[in-house]
Amino acid sequence: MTTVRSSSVKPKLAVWKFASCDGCQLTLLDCEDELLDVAGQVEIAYFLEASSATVAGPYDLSLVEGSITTPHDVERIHEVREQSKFLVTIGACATAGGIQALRNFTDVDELLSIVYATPSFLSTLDTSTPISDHVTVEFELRGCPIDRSQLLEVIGSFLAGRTPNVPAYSVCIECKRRGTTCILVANGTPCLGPVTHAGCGALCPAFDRGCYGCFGPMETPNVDSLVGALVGAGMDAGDVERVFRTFNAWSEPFRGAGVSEGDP
Amino acid sequence: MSHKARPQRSLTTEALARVEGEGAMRVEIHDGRVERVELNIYEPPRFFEAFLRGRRFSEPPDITARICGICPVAYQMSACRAVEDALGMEVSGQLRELRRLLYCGEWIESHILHIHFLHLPDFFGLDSAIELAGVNRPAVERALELKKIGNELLELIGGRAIHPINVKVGGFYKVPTRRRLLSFRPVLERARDLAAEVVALVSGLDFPDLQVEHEFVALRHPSEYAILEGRIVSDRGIDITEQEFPDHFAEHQVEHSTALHSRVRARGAYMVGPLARYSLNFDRLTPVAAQAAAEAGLGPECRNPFQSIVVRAVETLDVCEVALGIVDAYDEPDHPSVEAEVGAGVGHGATEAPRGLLYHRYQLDADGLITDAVITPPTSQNQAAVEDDLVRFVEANIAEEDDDVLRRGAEVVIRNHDPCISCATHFLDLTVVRS
Amino acid sequence: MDVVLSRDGVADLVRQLRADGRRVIAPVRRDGAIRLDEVESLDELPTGWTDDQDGGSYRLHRIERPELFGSATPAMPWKRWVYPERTLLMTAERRDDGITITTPEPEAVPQAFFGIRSCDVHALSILDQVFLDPVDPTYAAMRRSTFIVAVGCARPGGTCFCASMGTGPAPTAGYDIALTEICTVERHDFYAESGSEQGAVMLGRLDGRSPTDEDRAVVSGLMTDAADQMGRRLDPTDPTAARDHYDHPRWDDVAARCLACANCTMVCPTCFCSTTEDTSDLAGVVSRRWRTWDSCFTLDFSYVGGAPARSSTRSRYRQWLLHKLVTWHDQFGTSGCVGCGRCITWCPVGIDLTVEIAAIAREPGGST
Amino acid sequence: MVPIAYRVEWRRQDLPDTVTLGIAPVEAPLATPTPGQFMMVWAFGVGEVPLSVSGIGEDGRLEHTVRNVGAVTAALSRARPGEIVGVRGPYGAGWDLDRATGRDLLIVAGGLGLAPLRPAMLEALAERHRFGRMALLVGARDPQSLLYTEELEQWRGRFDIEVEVTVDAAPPSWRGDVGVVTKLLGRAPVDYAGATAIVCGPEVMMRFVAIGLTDAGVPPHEIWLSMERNMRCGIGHCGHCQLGPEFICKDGPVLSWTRMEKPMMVRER
Ligand SMILES: Cc1cc2nc3c(=O)[nH]c(=O)nc-3n(C[C@H](O)[C@H](O)[C@H](O)COP(=O)(O)OP(=O)(O)OC[C@H]3O[C@@H](n4cnc5c(N)ncnc54)[C@H](O)[C@@H]3O)c2cc1C
Ligand code: SF4
Ligand code: SF4
Ligand code: SF4
Repeated sequence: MTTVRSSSVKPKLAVWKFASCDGCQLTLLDCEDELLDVAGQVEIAYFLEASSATVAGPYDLSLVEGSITTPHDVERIHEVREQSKFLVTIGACATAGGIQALRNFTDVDELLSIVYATPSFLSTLDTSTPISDHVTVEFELRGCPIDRSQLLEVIGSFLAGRTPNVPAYSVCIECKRRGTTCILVANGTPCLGPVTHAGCGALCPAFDRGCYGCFGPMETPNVDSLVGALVGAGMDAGDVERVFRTFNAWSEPFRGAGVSEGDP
Repeated sequence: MSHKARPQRSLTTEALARVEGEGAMRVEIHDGRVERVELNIYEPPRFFEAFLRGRRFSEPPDITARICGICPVAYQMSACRAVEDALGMEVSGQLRELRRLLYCGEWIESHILHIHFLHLPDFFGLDSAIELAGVNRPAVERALELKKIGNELLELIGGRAIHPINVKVGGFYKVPTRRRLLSFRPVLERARDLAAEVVALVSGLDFPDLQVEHEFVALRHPSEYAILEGRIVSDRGIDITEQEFPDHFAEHQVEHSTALHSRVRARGAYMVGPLARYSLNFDRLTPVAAQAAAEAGLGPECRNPFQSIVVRAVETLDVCEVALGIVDAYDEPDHPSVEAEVGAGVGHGATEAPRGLLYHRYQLDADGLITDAVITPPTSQNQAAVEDDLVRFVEANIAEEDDDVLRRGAEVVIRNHDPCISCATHFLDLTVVRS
Repeated sequence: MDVVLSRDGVADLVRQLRADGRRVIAPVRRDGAIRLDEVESLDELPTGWTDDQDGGSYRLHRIERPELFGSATPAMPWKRWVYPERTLLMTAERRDDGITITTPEPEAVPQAFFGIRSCDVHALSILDQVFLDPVDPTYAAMRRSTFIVAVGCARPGGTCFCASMGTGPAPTAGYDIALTEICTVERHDFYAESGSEQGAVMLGRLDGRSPTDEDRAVVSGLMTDAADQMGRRLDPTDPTAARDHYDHPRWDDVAARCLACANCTMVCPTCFCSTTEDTSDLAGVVSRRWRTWDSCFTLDFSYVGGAPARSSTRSRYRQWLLHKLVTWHDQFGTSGCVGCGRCITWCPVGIDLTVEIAAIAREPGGST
Repeated sequence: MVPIAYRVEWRRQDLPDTVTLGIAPVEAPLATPTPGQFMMVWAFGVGEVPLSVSGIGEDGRLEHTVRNVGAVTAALSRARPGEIVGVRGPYGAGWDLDRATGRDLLIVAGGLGLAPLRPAMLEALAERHRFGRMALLVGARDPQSLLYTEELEQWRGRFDIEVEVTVDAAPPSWRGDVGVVTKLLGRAPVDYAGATAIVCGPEVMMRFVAIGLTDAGVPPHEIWLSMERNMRCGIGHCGHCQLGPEFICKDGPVLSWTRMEKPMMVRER
């Protein structure tokens, strides 16, 4: 990435929203200690959650939250792409389709009829898909929600022209750096840490809870092998399928995870 | 969009800023009368209620948190309480207190965000808190500090501020030590002082004269300013248990929005949120908050939506007080959670999200799998009331020729309500058509 | 200097170490495991607990006698107190006239490793070879300020194999004081030996009695028994035999099970690999450089010329195992493995290096 | 592990993606590197990378030829005269020219591999009498990606060294050789059994060159390769650069084919 900082013009930042819970954009507002600094270093040109004022594109850095679920979204994401020099997707919705991608496993008409009396009023696609399925993406930041320091690292590294320090290895590495005792080994608590992308700082195990995969798959996930250990820890086939089918359900190999014939 | 001297005027806002989530509004004016107002929520449907079918009873707290990143704890709490109701579990004592404490964190964070980032800039005719920092930096710095404390409280109990990981049906995965909570006391004291300053700041604002007549609905608890539980009451005589909610309230779909609208079966539009909560529970405020409300010029009832900013500030102060009380009385429970006994059942749970009443209902089968789920968020409950307010606002300002002025005003009306669009589970652009 | 100390005597040792201004790191029972933490008194040690360790499994249970050191190796190794998981290397600040670079003074809180097993003491001497030539200032400072109270292992764990690695169970070098706990129906005391000048001085400050021949016999009996009770064994000829078996089919077999989660490298007391990270403030005025623990199981580790040199899990597991057991000898003249068994216990799927190296050494398919 | 400040004195754009920087110490210089050694070069706020020394000047001055392949090399490539970069080193074992004294000297470069060979080349030419016959064989992708073209011309003009250049692909106007550098091996007018070869280039190229040289009769212990691996520290602490038993940073980067043959013949070592 090339640095965009120059002495006179501040780079323009835009924040876009598609189907999502708003939590990832809120993460930016949650950077209480740094928010005014961020505003000092970049021009917040488009960020509806924070400001009614908007500045026309092109934008140097676009943060995109949310997944593509409507025909209108498909058009809009291409417009966003055209106006953005550097596009970063933020969160599980934008990088993996989010929880709403559970629709991809079922019949959308049925879902509509469960929730709405007159589904025909609504315009929606059969699938919820990540941004990278539609346009080129410069960087994907994972998590449901994203981690505050990682977001700052992405913005900071963009300004510095550095590759962000956002490693793609397992949650286990962070878990051990944090000094947490492995709860899968010491307690038999099912944990997705070994196949999950680092970034949260191994939060759940530090709270005596198995990781539930909210950062999605790590760089080389061996889901089949972990499933054996999960079954050993007492999960049944239904549990295994459900635990992988949450916020990153549509990303491979979580998508196909399950207990196969040969498993114990 | 805006033309001079035309028989028909149309006013559109493409996307409504500074509400969490996005939506659009359409107003039609014919012969100087407001014919129609539609709050068009175009948040794409995310089908939570459908996805919940077939999931285990333990999953709603994590899954429904993802409905709204602004008030995930509210979703987690309503979900937990509904499932626990279905399974006949009781979560009491210190575990209940810890839940309230966690909820206090979310109220502080969410209220301060709403007051300073979304609402306050309107009073100064500004576009954002960042701009506000230009004219009143101390106020924004104070807000950031207070908001951060809210987030820290969320992290302390919940593990993280957005989508906390430490909440489960039955309680928590891990509870903090007494030492750890007490070490947070000075921070909460600081929050209380800051919250008092916020009350002072917002009570000095100029409020346009507007009184709403909607039926107010909120939770009410025998001894607390209800957050986590209580009976569902209204100023027109509703006084029911959570379990009776479906008998009295109904959601229905409107063509212009992906958010379902909720109405009182007997009457129609009603209102939840700070104004309703405050007016129904004024007598339950902590003495410090009650005093501050009085000094801020609020009576026991508040029906001016602009003044909701003051109510939020008072509520923020109140939860700081409540949190201090919880911390002082904290005793580490022996078990971080109550064990669930799986079985079939139907359960209801209602709690007070920062934006108002949030109701969940789950039906479980014998294996503890969900067969049906219903979620009624505050936004869908207020939708009809917001539209009513908009009609009245536009009617009162019909002489205003400048569409931009009108548009800004209408947006303010909407922000008074703080409709959290993304949380309209099932779900803004302003168009004014004049003729 | 050899003395026999009572439990109170050992409690006094903790007190004396603390009186000297040392933080005392010792095994404690927390989160369902015996792990390491700073303690204020001997009472915080896990009296009457032991562990059942096996591939991918660790459980604690009570034992009848009030043993202080009744468990085997603690969950995480001691390395973080000499080689912290994250270290600030430097801070750089951009000024009008250029860039100023400052290095933090290495932190060297005087400390004591209390109750460190022989395998872990050996692991420290292996880290010394890595970090003292050339010198890593942080490591050197922390290591120098560490007082070692080693403990002879009377109850080896289910995954231990120090006996076959020649690193235990009795401490032989590298300690200031070595204790052996004698806990029977009749007696509960500790045989203490000094291994250095400062160790002898310390023992002199404690209230102990001179050991008898019987005491000596009991201690040597305990250690012989322990050596026989090792849960695992690694045949010393296996690593040599496996040396050139790069294409053994067993690598594929283990790769199918290996999660590449890196737990083994994180819990290994000798794994020393690290990476560096540069961070900067938003204004681009201050930049910091950090060193953090890394693992050869990550893809970034071997990134060169546009791709990881070791992209398959097979090649990464092979790198780890062959480095640990084979090429370490070429580099440092010793094995990189001390037989503590942590990588076996703490591997979520229980991959056992003693089994893997045996298969690669002996099963057909090894020749290339 | 802490760099000291060097100021960029000059910058030369060699190729579209490659520049050479001339840098000088702001205060006391680091030890003078020997040909083949490398430095860890740091760009403020971006990171640090190993770079071979491509020129050794007076008063601690250094030259580095940098190809822009990622964040740090991009930042360094952008550095203008006057800017500060951080440097530490020198590290590793360089070319052992003393060993080659009295022998024929064969220098084989592929692409950017010419950079670390340049100081060796200059030293050998400066003390030309120490060596027997000398040949420089250079391979590049195409004529446009040849490094140090002016110097190549100069060297080509000398009678005491044979310079051969080949490119993988060439326009019709190209008058030189076309094909991989191994093609040139047999043509170099040296006594292979009595020659020392120093080689740098992409790993595959070095493997084929080493095999070709062995076939031509150069003893394996007289074939020297400059290896490249990921490096975070340069002093054998970070572990990243290991290739078999070698720490490329301290045992290398220059290593003999005797030591490299085995590891280089195994995939993903
Ligand atoms: C001993 C040695 C001498 C070298 N000499 C030179 C030289 O004279 N000129 C020159 O241009 N390059 C040289 N390199 C390669 C140079 O170090 C890498 O290109 C550089 O590290 C890439 O870093 P980056 O931040 O620019 O790119 P990154 O964004 O980190 O990555 C870009 C690419 O470079 C590779 N890379 C990343 N880190 C390293 C690393 N530490 N070592 C090797 N490759 C890496 C990756 O495979 C990646 O594809 C040398 C490498 C070594 C080991
Ligand atoms: S607790 Fe989970 S994340 Fe931590 S080491 Fe164990 S398996 Fe990995
Ligand atoms: S441990 Fe797993 S589930 Fe928990 S926050 Fe981290 S990535 Fe998400
Ligand atoms: S390789 Fe395994 S057994 Fe050997 S020292 Fe490391 S963790 Fe212990």
